[in-house]
Amino acid sequence: MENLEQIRDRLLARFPGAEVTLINNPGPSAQHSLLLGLAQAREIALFLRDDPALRLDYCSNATGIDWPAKEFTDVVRTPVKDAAGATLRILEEKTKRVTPGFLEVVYHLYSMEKKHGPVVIRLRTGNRTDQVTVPSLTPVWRSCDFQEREIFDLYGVNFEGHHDLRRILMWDGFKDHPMRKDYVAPDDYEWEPTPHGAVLEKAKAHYPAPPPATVP
Amino acid sequence: MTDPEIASPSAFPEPSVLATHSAATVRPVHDEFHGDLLEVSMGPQHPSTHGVFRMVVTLDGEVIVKLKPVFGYLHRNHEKLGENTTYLGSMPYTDRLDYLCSMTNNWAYALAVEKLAGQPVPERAEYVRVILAEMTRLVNHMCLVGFLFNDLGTSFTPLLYAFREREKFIDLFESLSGSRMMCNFQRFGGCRANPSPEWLGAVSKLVDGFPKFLDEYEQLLTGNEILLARTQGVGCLSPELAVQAGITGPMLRASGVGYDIRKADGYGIYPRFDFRVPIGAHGDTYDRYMMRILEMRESVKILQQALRDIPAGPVMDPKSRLRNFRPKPGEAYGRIEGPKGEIGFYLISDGSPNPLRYRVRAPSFVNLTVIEDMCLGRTVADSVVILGSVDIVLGEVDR
Amino acid sequence: MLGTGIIKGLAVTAKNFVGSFYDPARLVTVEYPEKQIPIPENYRNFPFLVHEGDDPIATLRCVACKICENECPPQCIYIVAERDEKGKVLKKPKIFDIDIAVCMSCQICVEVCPFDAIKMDQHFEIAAGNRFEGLLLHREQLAKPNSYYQKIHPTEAAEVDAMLTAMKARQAAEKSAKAKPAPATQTPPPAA
Amino acid sequence: MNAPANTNSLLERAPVMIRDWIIGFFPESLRWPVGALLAIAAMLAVFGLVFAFLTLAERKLLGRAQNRPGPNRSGLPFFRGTKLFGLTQPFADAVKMLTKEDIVPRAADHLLHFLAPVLVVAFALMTFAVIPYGRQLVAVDIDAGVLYFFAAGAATELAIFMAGWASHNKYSLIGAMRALAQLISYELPLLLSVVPVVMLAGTLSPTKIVEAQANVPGGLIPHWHVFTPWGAVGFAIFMVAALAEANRSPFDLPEGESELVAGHLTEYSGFKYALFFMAEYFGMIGLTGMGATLFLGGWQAPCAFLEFIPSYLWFGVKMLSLILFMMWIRATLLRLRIDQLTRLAWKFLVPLALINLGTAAFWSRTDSWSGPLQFVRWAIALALIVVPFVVIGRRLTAGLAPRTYRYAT
Amino acid sequence: MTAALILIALLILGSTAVAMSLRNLIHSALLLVLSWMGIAAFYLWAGAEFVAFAQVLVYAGAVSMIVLFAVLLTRRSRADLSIAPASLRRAVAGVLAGGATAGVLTLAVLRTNLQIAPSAAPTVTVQQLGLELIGPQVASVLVVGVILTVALLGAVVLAASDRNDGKEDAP
Repeated sequence: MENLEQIRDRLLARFPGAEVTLINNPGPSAQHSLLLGLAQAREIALFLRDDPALRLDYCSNATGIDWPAKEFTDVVRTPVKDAAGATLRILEEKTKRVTPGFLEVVYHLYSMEKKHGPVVIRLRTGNRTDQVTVPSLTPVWRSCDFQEREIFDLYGVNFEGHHDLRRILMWDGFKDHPMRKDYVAPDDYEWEPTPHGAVLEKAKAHYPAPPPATVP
Repeated sequence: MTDPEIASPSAFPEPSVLATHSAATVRPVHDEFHGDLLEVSMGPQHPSTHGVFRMVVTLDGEVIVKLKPVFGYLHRNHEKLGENTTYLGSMPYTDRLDYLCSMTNNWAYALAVEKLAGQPVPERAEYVRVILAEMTRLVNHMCLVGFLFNDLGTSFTPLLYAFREREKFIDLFESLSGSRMMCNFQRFGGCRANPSPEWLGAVSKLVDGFPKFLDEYEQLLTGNEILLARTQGVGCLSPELAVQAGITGPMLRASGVGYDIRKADGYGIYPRFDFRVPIGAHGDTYDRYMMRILEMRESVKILQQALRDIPAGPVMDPKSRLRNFRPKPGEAYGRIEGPKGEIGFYLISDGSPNPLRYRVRAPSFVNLTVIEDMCLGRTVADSVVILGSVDIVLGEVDR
Repeated sequence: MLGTGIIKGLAVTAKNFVGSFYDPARLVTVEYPEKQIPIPENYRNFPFLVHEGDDPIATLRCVACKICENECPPQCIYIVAERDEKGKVLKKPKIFDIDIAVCMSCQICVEVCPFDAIKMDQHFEIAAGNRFEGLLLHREQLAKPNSYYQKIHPTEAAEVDAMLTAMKARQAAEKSAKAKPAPATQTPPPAA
Repeated sequence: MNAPANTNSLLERAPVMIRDWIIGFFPESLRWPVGALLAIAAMLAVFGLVFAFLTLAERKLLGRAQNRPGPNRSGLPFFRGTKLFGLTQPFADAVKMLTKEDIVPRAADHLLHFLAPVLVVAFALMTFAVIPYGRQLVAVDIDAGVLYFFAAGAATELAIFMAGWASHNKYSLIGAMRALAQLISYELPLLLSVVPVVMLAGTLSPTKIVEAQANVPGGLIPHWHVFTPWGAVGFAIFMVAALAEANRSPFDLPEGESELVAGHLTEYSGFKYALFFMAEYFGMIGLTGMGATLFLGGWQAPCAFLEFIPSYLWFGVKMLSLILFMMWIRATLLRLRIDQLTRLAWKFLVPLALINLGTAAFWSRTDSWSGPLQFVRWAIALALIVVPFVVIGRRLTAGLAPRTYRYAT
Repeated sequence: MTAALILIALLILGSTAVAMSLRNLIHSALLLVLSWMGIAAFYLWAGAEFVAFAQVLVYAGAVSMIVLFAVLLTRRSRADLSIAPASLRRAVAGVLAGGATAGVLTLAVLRTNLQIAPSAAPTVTVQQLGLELIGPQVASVLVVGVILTVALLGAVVLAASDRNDGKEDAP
């Protein structure tokens, strides 16, 4: 199979307006991935599936990832020197930089026909609050049907073009998206006086008085 | 005895234009002659759904018009747990995914972490992993075939024969790893304990006696006319739809697509063994049953070769770390050919002891996508058999 | 010809029916309370604390380092270290609770314990009357003698004892070597 | 009754002597009703016990076929430690069934819900009246006994419909409909397989049919109908149809637990459920009893010199062997789907039964052939049986055969 | 003997009367079956065993099923249950029809000379019955056979024509 750069160049040649950038994977597994712009994501996916050289006809895995907004404080130290060159004091400027958070969907594509390895494509949403729509790839690979519904259920990514987007694991009346990093678990613990700290405090807070000691 | 022209499911939906999929195959529902359709909910408390799985079935008489799978009753957010515990802490939880094949779940997770951290594995550990994986494949296929015949209406006889054999394998797992089903045996860089020669001897004796059990089992069932009638031509799945819907494992090979990750990826030391991958031609329930039987025979061959030339030596890589194991930032997707299909782990590490993202690609979850396509036009009794042949385990589907 | 498959199937059930009277392989049920299957040596159920001497609490090997409490996936171990009157931490656990309702006997605590203080038991008939206090085992119920450990896990216990005696000998040798030139310094606890 | 001489051994006449001795105490006018009551009491006692131990035999046989010992834990109430190989298991089950709460759904039709199990057991018991258990041991010797037997059998459908309808439950209605379809479609092969026997025995009375199968004094080969070509086919069809009428293994569709929970029995619990269970066993006993009478020579001994064993024991052995065969089938076979079940009846059993009429007619016409013609006669009869069996069998299982598989490259 | 006859007659008439008065269709259908059983008892009383068991087999076994299935499958929507308002014309027509049939029946009963059957009715064995049917009565048997087959074929044609509008065939 041709490596990722060649695929990216072919895609850029094929779809001039598309944004296809290569995301490097620092880990030893060296499974780099292609970030696709949302506008032509589905055409690119169809091309990847039907291209005679690639024939990526099997989407093994669709995963949702939550990248919360990160705060960086860059510290710039500028030494202030007096006339004789001795450093009087160091001036520190802390600049707070916040990278915007986003939700990401990763697809691992394989070819059953040519039996060659994973091509990883990533789709990113605008942000984590209102722009959470991503074109659904279920019309291209039907194996993403249930997995996209699970991402919608646990992450809140809205898949446009999915034929039956409902919650799949949580019950329909559930409001929140449990797999997000900023998800707060509901405080409806039964009274479980396990010795361990966290559960104990939460249970005590919930039930001030412990239940009457049960006769053993 | 089946009438080929019995209401066989209409032409397989053209996969590419999916939007019209659900409308195309459902017949006009409420026209005059049909009378009122009966909506029956099979499950989650139902004798033949394997665990808490529910199918909302709309019946016209006995024929299924619409079938919606509903699950999530066993959802305990396994992946959020994975993000809150260390890499080692998640290993015992992988036993609880597909609780019939804990060894292959452990191996898939260990493989993914080793790919993530670039951790080498000693030679003997690779052989032990292949032996345990193939033993698990035998155990799982025996369970599947037993449960399938229970759905077909035998009074537990084939199930108890299969479980009699499974017990022998489970006892070997217990004498090696300490627990029958929750083995928690693989670590990142090898196995937790070194199997003793007596243990390996017991395995080879059991494996050599296994084909005799299979022959008796096939004599009991494979030629049985009622089985042929109940399963041939029932729940057909076309190869195109199977590939399109991401079906993997024996169910895919029953439809005629010869894709086996042991051959395709060649992970571990599978390229060293010569074994064949059986393929079906019709993709119906009978083919899926025969796939499991033939795969069991192939697994016996692999086991015999692995047991013959397993080297001595350590089973744990000396540089592997149990506690505060911090792989370098990066991501990795490791997958193996589990008994039910491709089971894969997608891990993203940011250098901390807990993974940033811990994703499990469960074969039963994806294999359920086509349950409605197979059941349309069949009767209620068939839908139970088709569900049985898909071989789902709810621990893995709901995670 | 129609029916031959059914007849072959009937033959198999008949063979099993007849076989169950004379062939032990064809009658596999073990009638539990009367007859019991011998437990394999590696079998593990719930953890217990090993103590060497005769007084269980004093001679516990556990030094309350809380490594097992951190590593335990379902976090069912709860340790509070002993403090002497001045508040200095002693190397003894004042409270060592394991909630065996939560424990899934995954044996990770045994692997990560640097002092071989906690091992897996093989006693599985432990039904209790009450779901909370009944299944919360305290230090006293958990402590079992090293001889019991040698009885249930012979090979493993032998290795552990050999390793421990070797280490004690090495420590004694270092101490005696150090004792002559300079006052003995506390050798660091053996590395993990 | 052309009973040969040496049947007056004590054991043989014992039941009849006891009855006459008891009747002797009553005045003439009361003789008949007391005799009838006595017969009823005897039958209920015997078949009650046979039912109890049949349930135990079924669970033991099923267990042993599945490499497990079957029930062996129930002991006696006051002797703690005794283990009686499960012999008291049926009584333990009976007590359990009696003490279980009997739930009737509120929306159910209370009268019919109560009446259904009663009628099912009543009709099943009525069929016992005409089966000849021994030389003079038949409760009511009616001239059209066989017809009475199938009339009572056919009435059970009514009761099953009542059970399904009165439970006011979606599942039990579908289950009841399935049960009716099955019973009606299998009544025809059942009756058609009996017609040749009646035709050749020339009578509808079971006792005369058994006597038609008497063995020639000194002869070694039993003259049972099953040893004639048309008899063997008739017996096979009768047994398959009997399995379906009694809702037994390959045809236990109504209570197909893997699909519609428990069919028309869903809303029954406690003793009413036990009644349905008992009716199934009585049905099985009745059908196998009539099968033995029609085809296996009822209470006839296989050959003349074995006649010192009492006739009712022969009947018992034949009936129990057929019942054990039914249990053996239950331990092995899978369940058929509703459309395959009805197709098997209409497209396979009925045609074969009709052709069997032809063979029986041919057989009776060519009675006078002798010497080499006997072989020709047997050859033609066998051809008349095997050819349609193979042709219809092949058409029935068109396209169904074990397959061979290829391997991926 | 006459006591049994009266009892049987009461059973038959009573069950049919109650059957007509009940609102619940299923109950009345089952009571109808009871009346057929009564007729079978009458035959038994008259000594004709064969006809009695044939009656039970045919009526209680099969015809009752057809009646019950008919009751179940007819679409009993609320609309057609309301009986049209009582009008004089309908009442007169009812009385006339009732009167005519009653007249014919009483005429037939009076014209036949009823002798009380001798105590033991001649027991007709099934064999004689069979020979009678095949011998002199063979014409009537053939006619009945033809009628039955025609009815059967009609049912099949009727069922087939309903079925193939839009659906292949139900399993």
